[in-house]
Amino acid sequence: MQAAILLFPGINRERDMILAVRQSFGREPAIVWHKETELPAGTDLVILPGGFSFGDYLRCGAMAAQSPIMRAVKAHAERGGYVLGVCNGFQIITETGLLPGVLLRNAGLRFLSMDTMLRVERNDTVFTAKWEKGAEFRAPMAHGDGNYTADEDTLDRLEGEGLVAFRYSDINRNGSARSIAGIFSPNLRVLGLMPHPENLVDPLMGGTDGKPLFDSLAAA
Amino acid sequence: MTDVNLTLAKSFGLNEEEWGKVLEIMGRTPSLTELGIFSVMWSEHCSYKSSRVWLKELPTKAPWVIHGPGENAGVIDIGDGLAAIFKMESHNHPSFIEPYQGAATGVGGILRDVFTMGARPIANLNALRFGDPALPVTKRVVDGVVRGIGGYGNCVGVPTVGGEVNFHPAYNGNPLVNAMTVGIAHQDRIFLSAAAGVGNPVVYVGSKTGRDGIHGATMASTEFDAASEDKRPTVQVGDPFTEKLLIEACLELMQTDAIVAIQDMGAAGLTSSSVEMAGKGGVGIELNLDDVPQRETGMSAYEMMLSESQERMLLVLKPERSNMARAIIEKWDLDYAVIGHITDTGRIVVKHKGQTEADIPLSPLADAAPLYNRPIAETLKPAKLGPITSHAPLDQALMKLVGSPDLCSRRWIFDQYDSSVGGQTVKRPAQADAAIVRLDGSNRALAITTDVTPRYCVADAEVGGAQAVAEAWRNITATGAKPLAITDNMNFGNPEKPEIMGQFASAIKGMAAACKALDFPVVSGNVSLYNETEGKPILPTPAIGAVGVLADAAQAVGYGLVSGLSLVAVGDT
Amino acid sequence: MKAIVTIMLKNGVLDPQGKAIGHALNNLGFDQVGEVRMGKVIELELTETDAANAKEAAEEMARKLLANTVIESFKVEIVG
Amino acid sequence: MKAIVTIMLKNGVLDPQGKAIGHALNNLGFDQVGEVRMGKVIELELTETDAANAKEAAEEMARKLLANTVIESFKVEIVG
Ligand SMILES: Nc1ncnc2c1ncn2[C@@H]1O[C@H](COP(=O)(O)OP(=O)(O)O)[C@@H](O)[C@H]1O
Repeated sequence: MQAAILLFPGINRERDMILAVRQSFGREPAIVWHKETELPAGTDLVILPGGFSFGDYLRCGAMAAQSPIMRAVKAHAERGGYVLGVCNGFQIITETGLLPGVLLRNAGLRFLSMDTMLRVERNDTVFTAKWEKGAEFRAPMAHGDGNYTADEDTLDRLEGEGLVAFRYSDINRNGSARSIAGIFSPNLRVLGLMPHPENLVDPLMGGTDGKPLFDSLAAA
Repeated sequence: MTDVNLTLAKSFGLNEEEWGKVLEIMGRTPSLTELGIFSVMWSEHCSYKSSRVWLKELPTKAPWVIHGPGENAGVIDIGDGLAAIFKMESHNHPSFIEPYQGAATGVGGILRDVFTMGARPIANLNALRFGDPALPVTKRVVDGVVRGIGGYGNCVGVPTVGGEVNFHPAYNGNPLVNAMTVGIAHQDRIFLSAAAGVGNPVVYVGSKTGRDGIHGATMASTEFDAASEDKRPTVQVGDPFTEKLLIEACLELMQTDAIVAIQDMGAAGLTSSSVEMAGKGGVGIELNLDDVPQRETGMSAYEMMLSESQERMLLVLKPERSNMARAIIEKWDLDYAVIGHITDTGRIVVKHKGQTEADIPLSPLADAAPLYNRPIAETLKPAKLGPITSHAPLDQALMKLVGSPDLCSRRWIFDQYDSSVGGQTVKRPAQADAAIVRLDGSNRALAITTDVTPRYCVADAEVGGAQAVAEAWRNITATGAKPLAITDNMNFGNPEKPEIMGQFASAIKGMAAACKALDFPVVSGNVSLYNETEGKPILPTPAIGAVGVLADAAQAVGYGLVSGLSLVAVGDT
Repeated sequence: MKAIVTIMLKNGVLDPQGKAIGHALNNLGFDQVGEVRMGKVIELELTETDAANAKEAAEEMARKLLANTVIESFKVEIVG
Repeated sequence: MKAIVTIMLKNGVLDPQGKAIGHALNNLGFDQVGEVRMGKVIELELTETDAANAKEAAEEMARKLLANTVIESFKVEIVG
């Protein structure tokens, strides 16, 4: 699996993501500047890391979604390529329309930096194969706008088609609809989620709960 | 045209004697811009005129100290060819006027002090003091400060890994916001501020200049009164997104050999950065303000020289590398402008619209800066505590302690700070006595803490000063790390009052003794005086920020108890 | 010309900020306050001199970037 | 009655959001865009039936809570 990590101005978890990818994939990801118009040849997986692209000054992810590289990412997704968006990456993907819904301000209006528990809703995807279905794992959150919202029809469809990837299983701190923490595209090849599995891939940093995500991708 | 005279000088914060010195140096009546330059350079904030005689007593040397006080931040050797660069700085007054922006820009300022030297910031900490928690104003200030620190730090992507917070009515109208940044650089790529090379371009990088916080540096040097709440000086608004771009752009530029000297524009922005760079290099500097990127129209030379607009840097570049430098800066969507050049005149010359607005010899501006050996008086020590009369049952007493504002959980605060970004945080808040952050690509880690207990300093400033250093040392040691050096932030009242100066001098004495005994030098620091409201001072608060190193991050010890272990007490109780 | 783009959450979309402000106002003793909604206003200086063109351009900006039409509605006003 | 409170940063105060939005619009090819300022708009449903009273109340709310008068200015409009 050849990964490319996108770099938008204001992104700040790219180094965390590089560490996680390097460890599981055994090779370096490509780093792609937002003004590029094409992905490196041979890219299987595009990763949009967390941070504050363009300061999140208008709406989280809104300005990054208009970056030149995002046209290439859309084309990549349409070709059936893999896309992973974490935190701000998830927000960018929803702003682009690759995944439905939006991430609103946390219900409590405060930034939330703490560990949360996530439940794996299905394990028959390239992103989740290394987990048991229904497994619960710990993942750090660090966001001010993680309140997943979509209209009822969209939510019903996501549930009905099995496109909910992860749910908050302990406390739904940010107020997300139906405790949704992450969702798949209908072809199960695009995943967006708010918490940061990439920050728990090393026992030294508190555990390896997030590593199965990267191991799953590496094995795909 | 404003008349430049003693009255104006006084309103700029200079006293009669200082005004006399200005006339003597200039040999004529200075222009408004020149007076502005003198007033900020000679403000307490920039000149340390009340504190310098005492700060000299602090030990600043050790074999592992690479740069002690005098640079933008302290630099120590942490092994493997790496250096830790760190400093603490206050943003107390602005944080009372506008808590969110005051605290946010405080974080931004200290980050610039560290990355300007070539370090990637890897950790932020803070030391906070607030008033009585029952007061509505305290709630407003706590809320704004915490959101401001988080808002800025989270956005720039530097983890906030620790800090401390206390409450006391003495801080009701004068909270303390001390922010600390630690960064990592290669020892052979450390950047200093001394300008050199006659003819080299002086380059402005970052955000545009507006009329922000004009005279903020002098504001930080005069006492607060009820009226200042209404005066509402132009508050600076932080732009963490631009700061993030500035960090990445500067670090990228630092990979090349384009930079001769670099300095952030902190308090008194263009004035202090240009005067300090040229002064340290023993050269001269000429600026043409027409070329300064401006956010507002019709700005005067005076306004541009004193503006405190945030997220700006001043660089001296090698001329043959300036095109490449421009390309890097512009790639990050930042303003880049050549606004002057280095000269051999030993003077700062400021031109604007064809006029010479300032022409001042640099060395007297620095050397003749006022230095006060202010009278000191012994502080009245509070009465000894009487015998304990209440004999509440132990469990109740414990509940009371655990529930008190000074001891209760700090989770509400640090849960709003991103402490894991960067992927190197081994011990987050509430996991160990000091935060532990690993160095990317190495097994090494830094242990970092901030400490001070002001009520000890009220009781005895010397013991309190020593205790703060010792506590920081113990917190580092308790994680298994070797304590290396400290930065400090001396927060005190009005130094013109002998008893305040007495507290200051005693605290320094105590700190110096502890630093010497522990081989724990001071490599950087900041002094914040005039922390008073209506004549009432804050508690003496010499905040200490300490850094230690662990050769193997995996050896870090936390304080989570695991069942089956034995508890051992060491030392006399 | 100046365009003022006002962006509000669509009806039915939960507005946590508006709700919090409403609460805070009630707590301050402003009992007359019912529902509160919070939105954004963006003022754009445009070189365009024709009001109709300016409006059209600002509307396009709103659709493309300024508003997320999944949850937000916007209106454009031209002044000056 | 409904009060609409519009809150903008005072003149001269840096507006990082406006700046970034302006940049983004220029990058999207909207060359006609000059300065951009971003503010907040808060819609309050009031039980008050007298327009003058409603305005006064909303202004007090703005001063006390809605606007940060150190850096922001506000204006109140009564509709409906
Ligand atoms: N203002 C703050 N910002 C970030 N972390 C804080 C702050 N205040 C306290 N903490 C963290 O909370 C934890 C408990 O703090 P404190 O009660 O001062 O304990 P200790 O005396 O063990 O340092 C520590 O890990 C500390 O770093």
